[in-house]
Amino acid sequence: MDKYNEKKDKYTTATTIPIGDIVEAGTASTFCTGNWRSRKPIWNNTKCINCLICWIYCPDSSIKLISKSNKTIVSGINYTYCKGCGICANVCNIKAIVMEEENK
Amino acid sequence: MIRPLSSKGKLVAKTGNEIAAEAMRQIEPDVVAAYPITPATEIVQIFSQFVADGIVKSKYIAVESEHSAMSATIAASAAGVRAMTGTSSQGLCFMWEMLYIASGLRLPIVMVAVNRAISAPINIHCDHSDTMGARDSGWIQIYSESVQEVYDNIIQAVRIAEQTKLPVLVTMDGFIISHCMELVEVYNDDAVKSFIGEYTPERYLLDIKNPYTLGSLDLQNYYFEHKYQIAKAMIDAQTTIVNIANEFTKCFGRSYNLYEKYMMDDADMAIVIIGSAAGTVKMAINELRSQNIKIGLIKIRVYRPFPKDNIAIDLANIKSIAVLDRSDSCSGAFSPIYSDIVSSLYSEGITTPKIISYVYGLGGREITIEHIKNIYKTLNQIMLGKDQKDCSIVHYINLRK
Amino acid sequence: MINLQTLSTLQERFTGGHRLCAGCGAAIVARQVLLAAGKKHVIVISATGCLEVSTTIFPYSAWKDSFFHSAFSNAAATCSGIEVAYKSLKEKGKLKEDIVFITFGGDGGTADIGLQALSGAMERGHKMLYICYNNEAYMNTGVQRSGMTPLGARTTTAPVGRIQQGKTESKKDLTQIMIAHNIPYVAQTYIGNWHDLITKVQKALSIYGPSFINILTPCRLGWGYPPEETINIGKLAVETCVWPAYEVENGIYKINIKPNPPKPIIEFLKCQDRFKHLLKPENSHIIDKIQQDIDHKWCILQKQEWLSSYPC
Amino acid sequence: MSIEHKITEIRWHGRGGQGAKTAALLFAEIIIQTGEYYIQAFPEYGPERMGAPVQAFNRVSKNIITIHSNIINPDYVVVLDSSLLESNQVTSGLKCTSKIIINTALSSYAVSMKIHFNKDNIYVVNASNISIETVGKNIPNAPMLGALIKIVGNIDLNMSLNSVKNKLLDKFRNKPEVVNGNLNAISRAFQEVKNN
Repeated sequence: MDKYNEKKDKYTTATTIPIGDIVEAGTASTFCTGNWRSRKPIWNNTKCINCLICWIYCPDSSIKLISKSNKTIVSGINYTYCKGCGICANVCNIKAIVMEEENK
Repeated sequence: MIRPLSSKGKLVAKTGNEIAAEAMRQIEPDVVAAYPITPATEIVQIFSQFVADGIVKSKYIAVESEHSAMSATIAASAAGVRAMTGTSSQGLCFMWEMLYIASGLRLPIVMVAVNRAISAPINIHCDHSDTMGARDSGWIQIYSESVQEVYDNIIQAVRIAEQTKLPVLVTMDGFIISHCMELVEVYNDDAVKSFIGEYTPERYLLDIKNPYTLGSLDLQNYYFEHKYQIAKAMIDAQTTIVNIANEFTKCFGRSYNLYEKYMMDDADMAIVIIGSAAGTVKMAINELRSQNIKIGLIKIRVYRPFPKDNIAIDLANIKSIAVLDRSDSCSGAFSPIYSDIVSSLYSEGITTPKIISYVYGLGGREITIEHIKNIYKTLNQIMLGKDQKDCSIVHYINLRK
Repeated sequence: MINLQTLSTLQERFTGGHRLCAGCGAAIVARQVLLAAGKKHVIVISATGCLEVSTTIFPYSAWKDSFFHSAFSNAAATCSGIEVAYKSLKEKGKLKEDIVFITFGGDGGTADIGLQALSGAMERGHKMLYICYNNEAYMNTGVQRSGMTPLGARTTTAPVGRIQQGKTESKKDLTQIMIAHNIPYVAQTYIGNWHDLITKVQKALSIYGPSFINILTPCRLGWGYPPEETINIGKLAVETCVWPAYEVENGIYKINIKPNPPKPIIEFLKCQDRFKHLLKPENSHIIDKIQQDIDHKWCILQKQEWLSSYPC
Repeated sequence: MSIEHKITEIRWHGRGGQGAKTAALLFAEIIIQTGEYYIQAFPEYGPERMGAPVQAFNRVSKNIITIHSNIINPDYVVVLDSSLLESNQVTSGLKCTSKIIINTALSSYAVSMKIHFNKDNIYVVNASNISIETVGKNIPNAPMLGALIKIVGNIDLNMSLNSVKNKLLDKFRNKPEVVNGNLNAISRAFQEVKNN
């Protein structure tokens, strides 16, 4: 995670910072919020039925998806962004995601 | 025979408001968002008629407040088009927070402000309290003495804004200029359009292939640098403004600078002023000069950025100076232009001239040639080192104390 | 018919790495609204608020589309300016692509300080979708009461004290205010039903002219509940009829979800700290008043639905 | 022309709605057609509404006019409504050489008795009557403009009519009949204004 959250080197002085506080689109994807987490969602591959309900409700775009034979399936949790809110575990009717203490 | 200065010009009779609308017709900004307010209302009325008649391809947004007028203008400018607006007094006050946002986002907006007193008590007549209050908002401020200057300044403002990436405010005195018809040389549409050129922003929101975020939260680690960029841009703008004025002179004949010197070459005494009353001072100086009195005038055209270095040099050898402000700072100290002049001289190490402050014309209070002649008398006494009955620095003209 | 499989094939346009609270409802709104936009080109405008400050901290932005913010009270006016600039460039042939404009504002930026600009923009008929992510208080500044804060709710400026039990006034009905503007599409939806939310956003974006969606957006900080409960609390609001899911299309009302029977409001109140003081016996009259108001408004809404579809 | 190198100043008196301001603007337009003069035209503004006494002003000079203060000692005063003679504003600041032109059915002599001013410098014309006969209602600004053109002297009537016509065609583009009525009013007042 060292590559995240470091100050962008080129943005050091008034002559190098973009004027008018322009920010390039989507750059928050290089920012780590995973270290906010005190609880951690654990995804159970074998239980998951790929209903995607956890994905649609995740506030932090942290449910990883992949495409497999024309179907989207869950492939895990993106812990770079996941703040451990627990919504995914809560909306999962079959308990394919459960919350654990972060440093267990 | 009075003839146009330029082969591209013709003489017409127009009021300040009419000429502002005329300049806007020629500039043909893509978007104008404005809200009516006395005495600037005519500008948007005339311009919306141009839109209704299909004379301009501009879009006119009849917003529901000045705050929204400036918001929509800012947004249109950020979206990537030429955007203009106009207002006055309370309207400018209502725009206040947006003024700083326009400059902070470095958007080349041009706004025409018709100077009017600020409430309370409510008053619709001229003074400079409105735009003076916005003097440190990061807007370039260009003041106009006459209808001709309103026109020429608006045309130059488009270029200045787009080159400096700073918003520009062009002002005229409420009623005194906005409703005063004068002889004015207008240039043909093609010449104006070719002078201002096409607008091609580097980044703009509607460029969906290159998306970006504008208006982000700037915390302790970046805000200061962004603010310094604006301060620096404001200093650099002086050269840009002069260059554009020179180009304007080449195209249309009239010459402009950051400020105008009138009878200053051999002057012992000087008056510093801004706006339409400069013309009245010129008349008074003509009369005084006919009596061999060596008095001159500095009329500030570009008040922001303040031309501090040159002005200090030009005033260095003057013995007594009166700075006339059409606004009072209510600060317990001094009015805006006076403070700027004194700071400029002091920072250059110039302490010889005696400088006094006059506040005049609030709420449209009359200033006449006789008032100016009285100022001369005081300046002369100061120059001669004679004791004044009223030895205070701050004086009020035509006020019943 | 939308389904999650189809939605999941779309580009995610709101990235992780933003700094909204864990479990934030506004983040869910932003994600779902942009997913609903599908493959349309979007420009996002936002009022100052939680969503804006937490997603655009220089030099990081969570928005993959162009995003613009300038101030608190002017989101709708800002969108007006961009939309008109767009029309101008389109007419002049300088822009080929079709773009839709989505404006986000919290309840303060929409219904209090931003109401004038919103009303003006709606009246002028700009083509925009205005989304109010309504968390019923000024959360960005630390939970102060807004005109949208419901009766009895505790905020830092409508506190619980010796002689006052939270907010003493009822909230204003923002959705009805927008309906009164006679715009083509007004809807009320909530976090907890992605299908309802996304369907409404898609409908709004397909309409020519202004549209408005009022989304009840639970705020774990201001409402006081564990972060994982965001979805459940949203659902409870609809199940108790305190927040009916309905839409008004060209003047015709449609109630999308009709709980039968509605749950008592206590179910919604008891799981949030902002209402905790109401559970004391001496405050039962406040709960009664809240329930009466809900019953009355629910009854009126059903009549409006019937009346508006009745041939003239 | 009796306008010389110094600035000539004109003050118009009327009531809100009678068109004093418009007349001052039209006069300025006429003067610039000569190609010889700089002009100013400006109204006195206040919160006045229909019926309230209003003033408007002109300056004319062969040199560029830079002064931007009010007119205190006018060379010409034009009064659109004789009921205004009751106030002393009309004669305020008059020089002994000033000329005053009044919309009235009275004679110069009768007016001079009322306002205590030299009869020889008082000119009268029944502009209201002319206006009713030419335009169909009492809007006396156009005929008073015609009278002023005559009294100032050496301003070509046809050139003036052309100038006014162009301006009015623009303003009354939906009511062209108003234009001809006003032009007739100007011509008639030009002929009928007198000092007797």
